[in-house]
Amino acid sequence: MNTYAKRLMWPVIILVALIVVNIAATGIDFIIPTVNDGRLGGAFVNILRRSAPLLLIALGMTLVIATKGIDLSVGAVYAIGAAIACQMIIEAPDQTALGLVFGAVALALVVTAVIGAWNGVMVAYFGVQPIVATLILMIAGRGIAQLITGGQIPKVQDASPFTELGRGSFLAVPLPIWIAALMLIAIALLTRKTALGMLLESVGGNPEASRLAGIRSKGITVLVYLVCSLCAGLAGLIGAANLGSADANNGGLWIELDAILAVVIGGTALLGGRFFLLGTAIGVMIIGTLDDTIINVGLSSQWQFTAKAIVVFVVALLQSPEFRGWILKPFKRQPDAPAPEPAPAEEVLAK
Amino acid sequence: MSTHQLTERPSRSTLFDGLTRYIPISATVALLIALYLGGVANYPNFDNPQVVAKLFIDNAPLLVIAVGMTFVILSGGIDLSVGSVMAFSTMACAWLTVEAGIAAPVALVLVLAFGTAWGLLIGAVIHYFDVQPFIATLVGLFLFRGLTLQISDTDVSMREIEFFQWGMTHVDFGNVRDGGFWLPYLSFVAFAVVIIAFVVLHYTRFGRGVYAVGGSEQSALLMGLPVARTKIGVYAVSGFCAALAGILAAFATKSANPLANVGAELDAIAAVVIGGTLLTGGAGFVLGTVAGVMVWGMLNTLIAFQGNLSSWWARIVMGILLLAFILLQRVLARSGEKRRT
Amino acid sequence: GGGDDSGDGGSGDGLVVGFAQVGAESAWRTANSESVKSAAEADDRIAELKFVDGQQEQEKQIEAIRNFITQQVDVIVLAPVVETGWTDVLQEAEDAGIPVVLADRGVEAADEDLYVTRLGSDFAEEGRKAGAWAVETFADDPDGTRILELQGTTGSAPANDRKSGFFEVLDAEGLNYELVDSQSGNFTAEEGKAVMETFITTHGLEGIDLLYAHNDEMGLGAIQAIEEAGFKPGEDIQIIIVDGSKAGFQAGVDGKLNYIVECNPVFGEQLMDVVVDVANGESMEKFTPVEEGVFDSTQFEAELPNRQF
Amino acid sequence: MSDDPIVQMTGIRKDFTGVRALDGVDFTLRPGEIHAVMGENGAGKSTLIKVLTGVHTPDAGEIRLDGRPVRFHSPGAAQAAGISTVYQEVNLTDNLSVAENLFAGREPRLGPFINFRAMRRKAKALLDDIGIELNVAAPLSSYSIAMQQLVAISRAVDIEAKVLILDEPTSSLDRDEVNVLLGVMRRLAAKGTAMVFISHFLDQVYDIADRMTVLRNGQLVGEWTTAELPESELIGHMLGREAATLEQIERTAAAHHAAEEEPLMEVTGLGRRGSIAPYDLRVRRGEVVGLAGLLGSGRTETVRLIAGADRADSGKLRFDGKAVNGHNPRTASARGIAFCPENRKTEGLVGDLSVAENMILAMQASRGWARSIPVARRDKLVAEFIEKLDIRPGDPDMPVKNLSGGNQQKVLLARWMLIEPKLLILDEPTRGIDVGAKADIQRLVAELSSDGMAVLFVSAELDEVTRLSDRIAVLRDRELVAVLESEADMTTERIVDTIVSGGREA
Ligand SMILES: Nc1ncnc2c1ncn2[C@@H]1O[C@H](COP(=O)(O)OP(=O)(O)OP(=O)(O)O)[C@@H](O)[C@H]1O
Ligand SMILES: Nc1ncnc2c1ncn2[C@@H]1O[C@H](COP(=O)(O)OP(=O)(O)OP(=O)(O)O)[C@@H](O)[C@H]1O
Ligand SMILES: [Mg+2]
Ligand SMILES: [Mg+2]
Repeated sequence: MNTYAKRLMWPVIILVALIVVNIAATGIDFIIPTVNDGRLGGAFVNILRRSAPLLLIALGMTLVIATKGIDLSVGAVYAIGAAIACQMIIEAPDQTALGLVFGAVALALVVTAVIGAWNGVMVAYFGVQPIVATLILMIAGRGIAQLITGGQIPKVQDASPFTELGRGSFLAVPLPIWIAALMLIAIALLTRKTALGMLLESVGGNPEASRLAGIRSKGITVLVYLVCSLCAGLAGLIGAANLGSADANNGGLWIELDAILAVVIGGTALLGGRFFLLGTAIGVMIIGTLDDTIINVGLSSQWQFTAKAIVVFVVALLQSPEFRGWILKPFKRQPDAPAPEPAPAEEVLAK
Repeated sequence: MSTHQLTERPSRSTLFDGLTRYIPISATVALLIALYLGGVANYPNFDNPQVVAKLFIDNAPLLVIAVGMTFVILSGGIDLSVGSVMAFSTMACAWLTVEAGIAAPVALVLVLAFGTAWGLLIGAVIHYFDVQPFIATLVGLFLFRGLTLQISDTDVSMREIEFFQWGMTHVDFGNVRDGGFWLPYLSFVAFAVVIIAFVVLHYTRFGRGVYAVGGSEQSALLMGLPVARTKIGVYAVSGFCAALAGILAAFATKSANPLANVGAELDAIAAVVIGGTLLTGGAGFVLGTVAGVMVWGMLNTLIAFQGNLSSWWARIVMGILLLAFILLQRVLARSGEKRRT
Repeated sequence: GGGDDSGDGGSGDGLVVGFAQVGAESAWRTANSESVKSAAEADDRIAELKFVDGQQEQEKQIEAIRNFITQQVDVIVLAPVVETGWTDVLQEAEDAGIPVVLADRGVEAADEDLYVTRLGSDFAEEGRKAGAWAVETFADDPDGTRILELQGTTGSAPANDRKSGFFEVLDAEGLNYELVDSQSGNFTAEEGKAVMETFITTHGLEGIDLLYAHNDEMGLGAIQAIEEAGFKPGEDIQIIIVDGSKAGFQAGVDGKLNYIVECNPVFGEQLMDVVVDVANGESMEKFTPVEEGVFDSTQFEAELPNRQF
Repeated sequence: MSDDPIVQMTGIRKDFTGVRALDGVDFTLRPGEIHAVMGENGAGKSTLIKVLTGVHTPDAGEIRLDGRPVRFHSPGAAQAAGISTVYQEVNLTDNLSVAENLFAGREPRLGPFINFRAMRRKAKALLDDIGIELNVAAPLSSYSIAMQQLVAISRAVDIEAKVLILDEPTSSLDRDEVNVLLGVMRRLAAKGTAMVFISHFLDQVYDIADRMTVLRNGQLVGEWTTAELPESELIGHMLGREAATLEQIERTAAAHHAAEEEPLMEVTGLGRRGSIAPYDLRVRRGEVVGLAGLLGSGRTETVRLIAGADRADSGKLRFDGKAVNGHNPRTASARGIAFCPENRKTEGLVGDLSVAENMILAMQASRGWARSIPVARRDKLVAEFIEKLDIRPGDPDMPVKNLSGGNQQKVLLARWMLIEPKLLILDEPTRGIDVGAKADIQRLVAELSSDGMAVLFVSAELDEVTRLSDRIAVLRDRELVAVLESEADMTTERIVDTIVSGGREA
């Protein structure tokens, strides 16, 4: 547990720092939720709500990365999920029918799960490198989404219960936050209360040893890609419901990069093995808060990328024990022997 | 007692032992030829040699960044910053020559030096601070897109700078109208990069070190190889290649666009991997990358010749072609592996 | 298809036209592609339209044009993603004897000789139209006009021009205004909504007079954000959008926005006429404007049924 | 040997998170001597070497080379200063060819370019010299660990350094190869090279070493010349207890399984093209069957087919009275076949996972992911096996990659003992294990088999095979040539004769 807390420490510090910057720029209101129409609002709650799709995707991505894989297709799957649901709803005569909405959501989830299973099969059974296997759907997936919508942006009536998925609230907390939090808990329970998490880490850490230990590594691989895709589909539904429309071309564009970024900021290594769901959640919040910070401190749009780069760089460096050792060296008492320059040897072996 | 031979390792099957590593690339080349013949059979004018030449005109910058990416991937890393560094380099060329009025050759040297220096820096961060390459270079992706936009948020023309005419100067091979083709100088720059990269990777200590580090970084270290130099070196190579690709792009269009090359890193990675290089490092060839870039370009050409695909069908067809290609490649590679044992 | 006779340059059953489109980045763009394709389909004078989607990349468009040249099409239509950098490839087309028509956006003035004509909209003009309405509406606002702006994709031509045209007029007319905040919403509803939410939490909506959104989708996203924050778009804050899709007009009819500057994507038929004229070697003006209007709240209702996208 | 020391380490201390691996260790190496570093698994031998060669930075202490204080920042620097090392885990890059591994970093060149032709020629000559014949252009991965170990040794020897360090170089070699290696070492010693030799084979150490340094729990016990330290005393120093406790394992006569009893496992014509010729083999309950043969004779391949690790392309396997088809590691373990592979690093352990997780991996896999082993039960089992196998440090939450080699091997053993298999396949289970632990493991095998478990046992040490086995299958040239059954046949000489004669009755 101790190492776990240590891993989380730096991302948490960055997150807090960002929040403090925002408070300094816009006042304490930033963090304090407001209530209107019986729904929590306010800057920070909005950030959480908007981060929900990214969190969902990043959670799935965490599992995939734990198996030494990567899923580039999540952005496209996001678009597909959104497109299926919206198109199905707008084609129906009565968009407010609850059954229709459930049907549309179910169909979208089933299709995205199938897509995920397909990715998993490519990786596990055909032996295609994950980045290539999912690149195929990254390219084709948006095409499929556009095909579904005919290149249009289907707009669901505001009266349709579908939009509740993005705009509604339960016990004053916006539904997207509920969904993402429940998914976080569900995945955490699924991986940590069963042996799935350990088996995942084992498959990611050493696939051959896992096979010889009798683990169904192929089945597990398919499962994680399926879950990841399902999460992406769900994220797409929330995004679409929030807007009441599905933009096949731009929905979830480049979200895969943000998701991977969140996972890594959260302490999970891309080399597979150990994974940290809570770390991922914090990574997502950092990314979400960052976008707002740029506006709040009054930087122009041109700064969006630069600021993100700087924050990511700082997080990455702070997480590196070697960097901390190097930067703190002048402040430490010198050891008896002349200290070496940043000794590379040990770092490499420590991996 | 020990008159018998020490070990019983059979020295048979030596032929295939050395050749197995060529299976993925052979599969790629074979499929590339099949794609080309398919195009010739189906579309008029596809047999025009310019179709092939064109792969090296429009894809020259991609080829150059893919070569740099090959170094990085072979060493077991990844470089996501190439697209942005490339766009930044083009923009920097424009700014230095048009705004700052610096002589173009000087500007080019500055840009190349900057790209290399960036590679060195990020390589050092990756090596000494043990930051994951994906993240360290993702910083580059964001940073240079941001800096590019801060230099200019509109496209900038360099047409007034005489020097930039050089890149697109044609070299004709036969008359284009009856079966000849042409290539611009910048294609030859790309070819030169490929040849140099090939020689460096296969015939120098640095190159073999890249394979060794990719195979196992820890082993390479314990074998006494200069791991730090190698790891930092590959990012420097990639940074240099990205800057050079940016310059080639400047030659190709004589303009700089702040939103150019978004996602180019993925194209480059795809080309490298299609060319048979393993993302886990240690296995692959720079010539495979050339084949990978050609496949990428060929797929786009096929779609353009088909010409009646909507935006979405074009994407779907691209995905299907890529899928078919990768599965065939796997099948060929697997049957090749089987034959060995 | 007419591929077989494509070398004959205009004789035979009709023209082979290559169309290098920007991409499919917005509903406006897909409507534009659709319009061009269906117009070509319906037109007897056109044998085949070769359509290539450039995915918002100049290199892809250049590649497409080179492919058209190899295929020896009769006319090339280019919707350039950026203004500069076309000289070489347009020169190659000219050398191959293939005329080029620009659709939608333009190229830099120095390349004027390399294309026959441009059919399209003027983004700066759209910005100016929006600016003119703002000046007119807020001319006698005593405490100065406080404006929020939702820009398009940072660095893209429509974003740059719609911004500059707008403020050009405001400055020229001496309107007393303050630009409270201006951020990119990337032309998407998703980001438009997100940015607007942050605007609201950061600046509040009281005292804000005007929202200027560079396209429909961002505007519609922002309208949702405003509604969800408990305000009335169109009343608590005046809203201008550019484009004018069906959904945009619908919002206008519902009273949620105040002014629409049209940017018309449906110029396929007009384009086909131009293409045929060009193929026949007729001389033409360098710029053929697409018919575009402006609409205020009194006109939304009447215009809605005419909307094609 | 009376010259000044070439390497002198004084007061070396090295801490890892939670472990003090070295605590004030002194070590002196003189030119031309062969110096053995002795100690149990985890005593700190490898760490001492790694501190010397710049892999680890010491937390305290001084290192002098030729009298001058030095501090290497990387193994490369140590190599450049004349210290050539073969580390414990074979450390070569197996994606490169044999020749490239031999000459990596010091390739013969023409101008700036590598001269591959010269490199291959030199590689061939070098390996010929040691007496192994490999295709030097083939990737190293196509050869077994033993062969890779020989390549690593050849590389280190060829560097012609002042100091040559060999950390358990003989762990996977058979006796002839060991003899060759010892010969090479003597030759080098005569030329004045100083050598550090680490091995758990006491006979080899007594055969070659001039002097010994003994470590225990990271501390220096003392330094002796070989002559003044008899074996029993050495063991006493290493273990810190009386050597008498290390009694030899005596097989209780194999009589307890009647001949008519149906065999637990029966293999007929099982084979795989290009890897092992079809063979027949039967194992009864409670029986230990040893597999003997030279390096590369196909022992590993033989047991991998039975374990389902590789797919057989001919033959039948009957297990526990039922015909087996659709064999893979998972179904094998469900049937009660456990397989401890020989390469623990690549095929055995998951380095990032903890000791506990590695131990319960097979058990968990057989239960499926949904039924996780309750924490209490898990902790109890893990503690029990840590105790039983004396795994040190006994922290179940430590990443297994931080354990010393011998302790890693024990973790792997524990993994399979946990599922209580009917047939336990051990491929080189005692490789790299100290005398005490080796005796423990041998005793364990004997115990398990008298409890009725069948054991298939592969070992390069013929003594060990003869001591433990009820029957011995002898392999040569990837073919099972004979099965020795009678008590009289269970001798090392008999096995060697069988290998030489290829199974034909002499
Ligand atoms: N990188 C590391 N991190 C943490 N602990 C380590 C590390 N390397 C070694 N240790 C610990 O240091 C101690 C000494 O290990 P070392 O490898 O030197 O033993 P050894 O004497 O070589 O044993 P063996 O005979 O099993 O090889 C062990 O307790 C081991 O667990
Ligand atoms: N055609 C071949 N040429 C050379 N090597 C081969 C060939 N086929 C297999 N090998 C390698 O030879 C080795 C076979 O030896 P194996 O491991 O079975 O021997 P062993 O008797 O178990 O000896 P040890 O385990 O002590 O090395 C395998 O590692 C395999 O990869
Ligand atoms: Mg050791
Ligand atoms: Mg073996």
